[in-house]
Amino acid sequence: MLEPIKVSLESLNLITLAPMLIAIAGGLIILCIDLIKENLDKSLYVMLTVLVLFTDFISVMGLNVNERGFFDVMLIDGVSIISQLLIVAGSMLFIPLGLTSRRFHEYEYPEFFALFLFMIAGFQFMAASDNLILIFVGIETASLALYTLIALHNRSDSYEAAVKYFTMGALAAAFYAMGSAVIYALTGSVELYQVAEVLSSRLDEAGLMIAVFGSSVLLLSAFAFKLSLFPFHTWAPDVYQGATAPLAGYMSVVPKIAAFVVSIRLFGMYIELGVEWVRIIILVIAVLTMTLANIMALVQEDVKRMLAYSSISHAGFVVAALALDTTDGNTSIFLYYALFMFTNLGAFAMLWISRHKQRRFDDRYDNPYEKFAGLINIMPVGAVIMALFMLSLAGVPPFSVFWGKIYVMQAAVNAGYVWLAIVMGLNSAIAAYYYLKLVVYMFLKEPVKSVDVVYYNLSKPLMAIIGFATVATVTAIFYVQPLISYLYYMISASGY
Amino acid sequence: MIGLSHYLIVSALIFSIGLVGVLRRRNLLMLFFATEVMLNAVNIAFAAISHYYNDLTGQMFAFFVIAIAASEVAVGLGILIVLYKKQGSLDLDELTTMKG
Amino acid sequence: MESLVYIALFAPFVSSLFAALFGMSPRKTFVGAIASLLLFVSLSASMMLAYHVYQTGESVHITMMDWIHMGDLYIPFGFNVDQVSVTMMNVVTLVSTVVHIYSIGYMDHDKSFNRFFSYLSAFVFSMMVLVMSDNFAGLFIGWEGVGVCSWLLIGFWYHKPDLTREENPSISPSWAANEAFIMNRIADLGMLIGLFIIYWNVGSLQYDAVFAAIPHLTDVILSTAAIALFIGAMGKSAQFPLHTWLTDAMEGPTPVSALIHAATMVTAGVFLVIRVHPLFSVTPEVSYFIAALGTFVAFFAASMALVNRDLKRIIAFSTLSQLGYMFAAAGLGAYWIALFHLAAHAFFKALLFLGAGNVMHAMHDELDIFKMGGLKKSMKATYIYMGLASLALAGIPPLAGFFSKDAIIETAFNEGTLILWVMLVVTAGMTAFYSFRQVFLTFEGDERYKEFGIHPHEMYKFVLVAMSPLAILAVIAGFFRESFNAFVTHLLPGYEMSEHTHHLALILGAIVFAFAVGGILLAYKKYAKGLKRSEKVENSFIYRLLANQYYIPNLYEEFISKPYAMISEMMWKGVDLKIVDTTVDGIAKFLYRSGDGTRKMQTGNLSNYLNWMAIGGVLLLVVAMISAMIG
Amino acid sequence: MDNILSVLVFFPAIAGMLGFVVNKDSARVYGITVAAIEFFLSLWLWFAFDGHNPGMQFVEMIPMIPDFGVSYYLGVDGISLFIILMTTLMTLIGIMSMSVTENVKNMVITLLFLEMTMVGVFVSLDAIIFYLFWELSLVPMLYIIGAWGGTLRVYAAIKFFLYTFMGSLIMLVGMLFVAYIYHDLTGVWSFALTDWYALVLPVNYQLWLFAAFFIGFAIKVPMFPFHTWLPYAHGQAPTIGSVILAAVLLKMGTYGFVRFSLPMFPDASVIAITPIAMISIIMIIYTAMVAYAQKDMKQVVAYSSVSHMGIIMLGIFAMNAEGIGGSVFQMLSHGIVSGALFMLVGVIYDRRHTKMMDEFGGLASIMPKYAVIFGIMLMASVGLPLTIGFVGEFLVLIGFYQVSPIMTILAGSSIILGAVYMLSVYKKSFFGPVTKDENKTLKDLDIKETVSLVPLVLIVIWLGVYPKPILEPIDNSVKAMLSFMDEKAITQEAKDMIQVAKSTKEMK
Amino acid sequence: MYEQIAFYLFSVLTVTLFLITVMSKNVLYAMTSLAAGMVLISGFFFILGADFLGVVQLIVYVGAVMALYSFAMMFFDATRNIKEKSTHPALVFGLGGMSALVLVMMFAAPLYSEKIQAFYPMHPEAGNAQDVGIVLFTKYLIPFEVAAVMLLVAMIAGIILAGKKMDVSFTQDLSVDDEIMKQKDAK
Repeated sequence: MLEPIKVSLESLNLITLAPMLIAIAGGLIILCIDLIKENLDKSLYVMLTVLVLFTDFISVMGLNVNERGFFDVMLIDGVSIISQLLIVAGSMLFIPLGLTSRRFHEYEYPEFFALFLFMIAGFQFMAASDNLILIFVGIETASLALYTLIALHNRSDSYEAAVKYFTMGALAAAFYAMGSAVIYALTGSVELYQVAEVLSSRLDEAGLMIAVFGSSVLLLSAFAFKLSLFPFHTWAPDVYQGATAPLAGYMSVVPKIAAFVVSIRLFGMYIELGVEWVRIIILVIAVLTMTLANIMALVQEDVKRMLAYSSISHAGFVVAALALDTTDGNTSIFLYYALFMFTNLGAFAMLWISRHKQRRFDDRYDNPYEKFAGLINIMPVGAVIMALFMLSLAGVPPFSVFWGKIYVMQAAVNAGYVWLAIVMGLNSAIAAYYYLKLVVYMFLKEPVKSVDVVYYNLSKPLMAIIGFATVATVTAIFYVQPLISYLYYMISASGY
Repeated sequence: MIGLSHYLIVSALIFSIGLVGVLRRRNLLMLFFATEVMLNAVNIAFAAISHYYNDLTGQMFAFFVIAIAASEVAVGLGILIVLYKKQGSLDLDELTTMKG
Repeated sequence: MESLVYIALFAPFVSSLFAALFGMSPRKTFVGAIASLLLFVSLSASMMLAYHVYQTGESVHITMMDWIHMGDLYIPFGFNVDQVSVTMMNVVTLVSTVVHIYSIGYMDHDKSFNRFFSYLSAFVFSMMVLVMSDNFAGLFIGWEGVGVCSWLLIGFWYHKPDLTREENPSISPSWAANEAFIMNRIADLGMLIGLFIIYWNVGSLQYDAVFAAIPHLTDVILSTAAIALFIGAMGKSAQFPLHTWLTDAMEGPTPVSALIHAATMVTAGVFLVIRVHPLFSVTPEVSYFIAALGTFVAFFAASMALVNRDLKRIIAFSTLSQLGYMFAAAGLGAYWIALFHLAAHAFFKALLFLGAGNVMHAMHDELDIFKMGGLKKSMKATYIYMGLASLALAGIPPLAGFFSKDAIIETAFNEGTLILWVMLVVTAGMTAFYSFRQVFLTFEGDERYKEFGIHPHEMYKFVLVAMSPLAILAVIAGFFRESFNAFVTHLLPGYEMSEHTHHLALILGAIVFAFAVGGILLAYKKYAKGLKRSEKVENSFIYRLLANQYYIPNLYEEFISKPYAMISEMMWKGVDLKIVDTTVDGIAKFLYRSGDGTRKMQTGNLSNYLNWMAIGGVLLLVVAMISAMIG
Repeated sequence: MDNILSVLVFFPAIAGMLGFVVNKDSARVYGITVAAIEFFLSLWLWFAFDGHNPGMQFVEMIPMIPDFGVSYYLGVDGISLFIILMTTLMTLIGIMSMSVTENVKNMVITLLFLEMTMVGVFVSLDAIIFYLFWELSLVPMLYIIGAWGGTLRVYAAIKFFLYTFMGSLIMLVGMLFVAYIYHDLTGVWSFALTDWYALVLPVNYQLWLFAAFFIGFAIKVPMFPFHTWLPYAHGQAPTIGSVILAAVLLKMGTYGFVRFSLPMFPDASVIAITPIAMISIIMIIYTAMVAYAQKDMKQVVAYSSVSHMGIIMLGIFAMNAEGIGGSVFQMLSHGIVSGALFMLVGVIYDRRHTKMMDEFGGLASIMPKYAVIFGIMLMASVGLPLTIGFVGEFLVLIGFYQVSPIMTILAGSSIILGAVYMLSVYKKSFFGPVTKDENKTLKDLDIKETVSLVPLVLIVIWLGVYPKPILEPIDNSVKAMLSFMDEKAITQEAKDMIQVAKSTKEMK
Repeated sequence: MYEQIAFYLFSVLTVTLFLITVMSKNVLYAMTSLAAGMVLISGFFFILGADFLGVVQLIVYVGAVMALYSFAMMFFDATRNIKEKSTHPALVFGLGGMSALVLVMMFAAPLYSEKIQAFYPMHPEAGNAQDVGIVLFTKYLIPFEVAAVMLLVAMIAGIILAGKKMDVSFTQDLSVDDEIMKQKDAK
């Protein structure tokens, strides 16, 4: 019989759990409400979700930097705080997109919102731990919920998307598990701070390099899938196309932030330990990702698919910053995603309001370029706003993504990777083409069909969201400073 | 004497078998089998390492892997069911409407 | 005195603006009258200035305002009226006044009458700037200004269509105008380079500063500067090989030819050499080259004039030839003689051209002297004028040409350059021949024009009266040689013949005279009785060579214009579109195509996606293994 | 009014924003009024400008992103002042002469935004703000070319955008690298040009950075062989687009060289003299030849722009006050003259809907006023003395002569080749008999066109005769810049090459 | 010795069974061999002293998962032989072989180190179940709870995806919206 373990409640530091608990509790509350009374309107759930997330957000704000909790499983450092803030804020921005004027299948389920909240809790766990087990469970919680959310859209494309995402996710999970096993074999631990310690003492042992590299590669494969890096990106365009626009936009930002946090912890560790090889591999993948995704985006016929490739390319961009493993680099990751979030929110919201239940322009696509032809005449304000988002994505100053872009490039330059900055620059130029293509369609072409309304799905809340995204995109220059200083402070405080 | 490497190599082989399965299966149900095989392979590795290091973490990991595998099955089968209702088939070659 | 300078300078400018006001309205005679009046004002002011300079022996120098000031470069609008410039001013204003009045008659029927006066006065203004400027930049302003006016005036009848070179050797007025402008531009580049050399070695473009600095400069710099400036002069004064534009410039109205392409603008080159004499006098090689080129052009142009049938072109060739004389003199150091010949030539050549204009007017713009003949009946006054001018040109004493030209030939002898002397003498004979060939073919002999149904009539009276000052000057100008010498040698270096030459002066004069008279007699014998054409002669190689101006225009066209157009076309279609642009588009297309290629990896088939993922993972593993094994 | 520059930058933008409310029919008047106010504001700027002070004036500095060194930092000196004036003037004239009939309101709003970005580029003293306006200026131009252009408009617009965008991104990397070095040396982030000027960089760094900036600027200028976007852009753009593009947008490139490349990398600039001069000479001669081969009147003017930009480039790399000052002046002159020429081509295009020269002939007799103005602009374009075109060209050539006489002679061929293609255009379109019946009934310039063109003619002549008020401030600023470069240069060769105002005396 | 025999026996058997799972054309065979392989894997766990894990393996995998699969199989009516297009066998087996090779090489490396101290050492005297229990409910309580949430998610997902409500799709149904409009008008 082992001695019972006595643990004081204070040492558990339960507050570190508060944000996730709030999200989970919120999910449960929604389920309970559904049990009590059926057929409530989606707006109730949307607002409840927003409310829960808001509470979540506040509780994250209340966390102290650099605390560990619950037997050191929870890790609340600067990175985890800012990433949780971003995750929650992103979710808060995307979920009101459910308030469309038309009814879509998934929003009829109260479970949709519960799953959504569970998913956020999963992401938060990913971000707030350096224990590979908790990370794994967090990933899977979030992913399983996300697969379901995609499938709930209930049409053949969304099933297809869900199946593809799910299957590849399962393979990635296997890679992740195998990678963790190798790390465990190497160090006898799955907690990264211990792993780093043991690994640094073992690095000079003969014959181990293969295992060190191997573990990094297996984990990299798993996270490359999550971050949609070449050649693990193949799911992304199909899933984005199959999912609804809000979900696709959401997927392009929030899960990636969570995955980036883990990547910073994991690969940052390798690079910190002096395994330059990992850095090189990541850089190669980054360059391939941004370039190939860009080239493929050039030839797309569908805007959403184009945006999918574009967000793959953006991810490649940011992953390069990850490889730098400098404070600047890590700051730039979050800065980039924070700024990218607003623009992408806007862009996908614009696609969402123009969503019609039938495909009126193309048999395959919901948002072919032709749909937006001559939008300046049909919906001038909408066209201008969409163009702003496109320019922002292309990295035209002073819109939000530009600031992220130059910060990433500056980080690359600071770390001595000028060639990387040049590659990024050239890629941005290539990318400008496909963003411009939409602008050209909207502004310079005549409408293809005389279609009554393109903004079929518009509603006041959506207008508000788009307005918010527009303002945030355009006025980025004014809030970049506090953002940078906050992010930089948080990241340097957590030692990355 | 059976060392850690023996177990790990078995694990590696099974993992690779699972990978082959994932690669060659066109039936989604059978593809899921292959992913189960892969996860099981990892479990062997964890259990073995745990044993040799005399450390429980590996077993913990294995538990969670099992839990995850089980949840994946549930969600996966759920998706397969809606898909099957719609398509009447589980052949992934028919899932090619989105491409390019 | 300053106000006089301004009056002399700006009266033509005002005239030009005034005429321009009516540029698009129908013909208004008062425009011509006022323009002429203003020109006369300018002439009067110039004369008063000349008197002032003559009296005091001092130049009038004014700086009107700053023009360009950048870095160390400082260029003001400064004007300097000294012996040389005042001479030029008088010549220019005098001839232009006459030409203005003449034009009232000549342009009588032209709908663009007002426009013509505007251009013409603008030309005079530019010419005044050219001669009066106290710095090289100001000279260049005038230099380009006269170029533009010349372009405008040659192309005055721009509406005429392009013809082939066989139909009209100058193709069309607009073509000729462009040719003139572009050829001048080629020379202007040389001139600009000259300015640059001077500026970077002296630090200023003011004449006095430059001349003061000359002793401090090396020979190489001086020579290159002199050559560059002379290239500029070659263009404006139509020296070989930039001479073809001058004959083509005869497409312009005849008063223009008289004023610009005989009396004033074309002599700007000579003026430049005289103006910058301190530079040329210290660069003997360049000067000798100038003299040699001048002599060559004198002979070369005269040879082409021998067979030409076009009334104005003959005079143009003769202008060319006389310019050669002037350069010969200037090159040999006899600057004042060159200037003297310049002035004298201006009078009789303008007269000659205006006479030709009368003939044209009478002949309804027919210019072929083979189609004229016997005009003396209907156009007595013109005959006298042209005869006088031709005599002067031929150098028959006591007319102006004799004094000036003879002095040049004598100079050539004096300098010991016998080859030049011989050529000049022979040229003098040729000059006499072709001048009188033209006069006789036009005015004497059978009345060939009748075949073409032309009824010639004499020019308006007032026009003939207006021409009289020129005629008088053509006759008497020679007598002022010595006083002129005394006047200008305040500024220009004096040139005295050596003792030896002085002794031989009479004999030399006699030789020249003999050649001249010989020429006239030959012309009389051949043409005075009427035109006798000889197939044999006309088909001979030399005749055709001369008639086609040594095929030089054709050469230019074949070896410069056409290849240039061809290369341009090639540059555009071959290089710019095919190479440069295709490369740019090629990169874009390559990217797009590779997009089409790479999107194939996105088959839509999950199995393929899984393959990709596995390939990625396994490949990374293999790379990991290899790099771990390598170390 | 210490914040006159901010007013200048944002007035058109705010007006543009308000312009959405203005009724369609009144949009043009609104545009003209706004542009006129803006122009008078810029005149006021000139009036308040102290011509004897070579430094930056009306400086405004508000830190925007202090952690990253980005600040809203504006100022003008003699170099930028007149380019700003030209920008506002050409915008005003452009809007006045605008012949667009469709979507006038959109056009006016677009133009006002474009004006903001253009003025912004020339007043920015912070690299990032400069870059911001630089990139932003592409967007309205893209719209103008793409929406109102000819048949290939979309191709041309995208080509224009992507080409310049690509170049400027490389330039951005260069800027970031400079900022990095600055941070490395001082520990402070700053993108302020005045701070950057103080950096003394090793020569190899200078060379790389020079190359990065070069790509950005060279594409904009456009220098051979990056020029092929220009003929398309001009060929397809509506008149107003071409006017602004030629008059202002191209100047951004050359202005960039003066503002960034020279003072920041004096040694590299000196090393680059020969290659750049060679490219410039190729530009001058080659594009002059290509211009001669064109059939389309507008393409001639477009290629002639490239040729003239070659002259400007040459002057900038003369490294003496004459050359650089001449280049700055030539920027103004080219802006006004080529702008006017494009407007003139637009006049005939509006009437006949073709720009092919063989469609015309004899226009001088049908449209005499038009012919006169065209002739004056043509003469200014070929650099006739007493027109604006001469002063700049003369100064540039005289400046560069000090660097290399041979190259100057080659470059000087522009005065010949320029005359060749320009006169041939004039001859083909204006001279000769009227052959086409359609041309016989063409109307001469109407009031609108006359009112817009005559001021340009007056300026062309005024600045040709009396350029002093403009040359003086330019001269002061350029001299200050040169002496500063001289001080900063590391290598002796560079010090020798950079001539600070005492040039000619030393030669003696 | 006993351990060796067991190890090799289990190894050969699992590998063979999983090969059948992967290669068989018959779903039933594949599933049966998968179940059998999983049982044998629990054998590994027992050899390695992870008794509790072995039990869980048996219960969860062989019990729950396999039952799910068999129900699914019945639902899908997949008892007959499945025709599958084969993806380039060379590629598949090349990749499989390659990964096996690399992983084997990796695991053949001297991963084991005496120096490594167990962070959560086993206590053979107390028994595996107790050991596991203590660690699971202290250190790994949070992951455990999250796993519970995950299972909840899976459950909800399974229920709603397989539920009847999915049979009609609002996503492509225009009439749904008209109803809403009518309701609104009525109000």
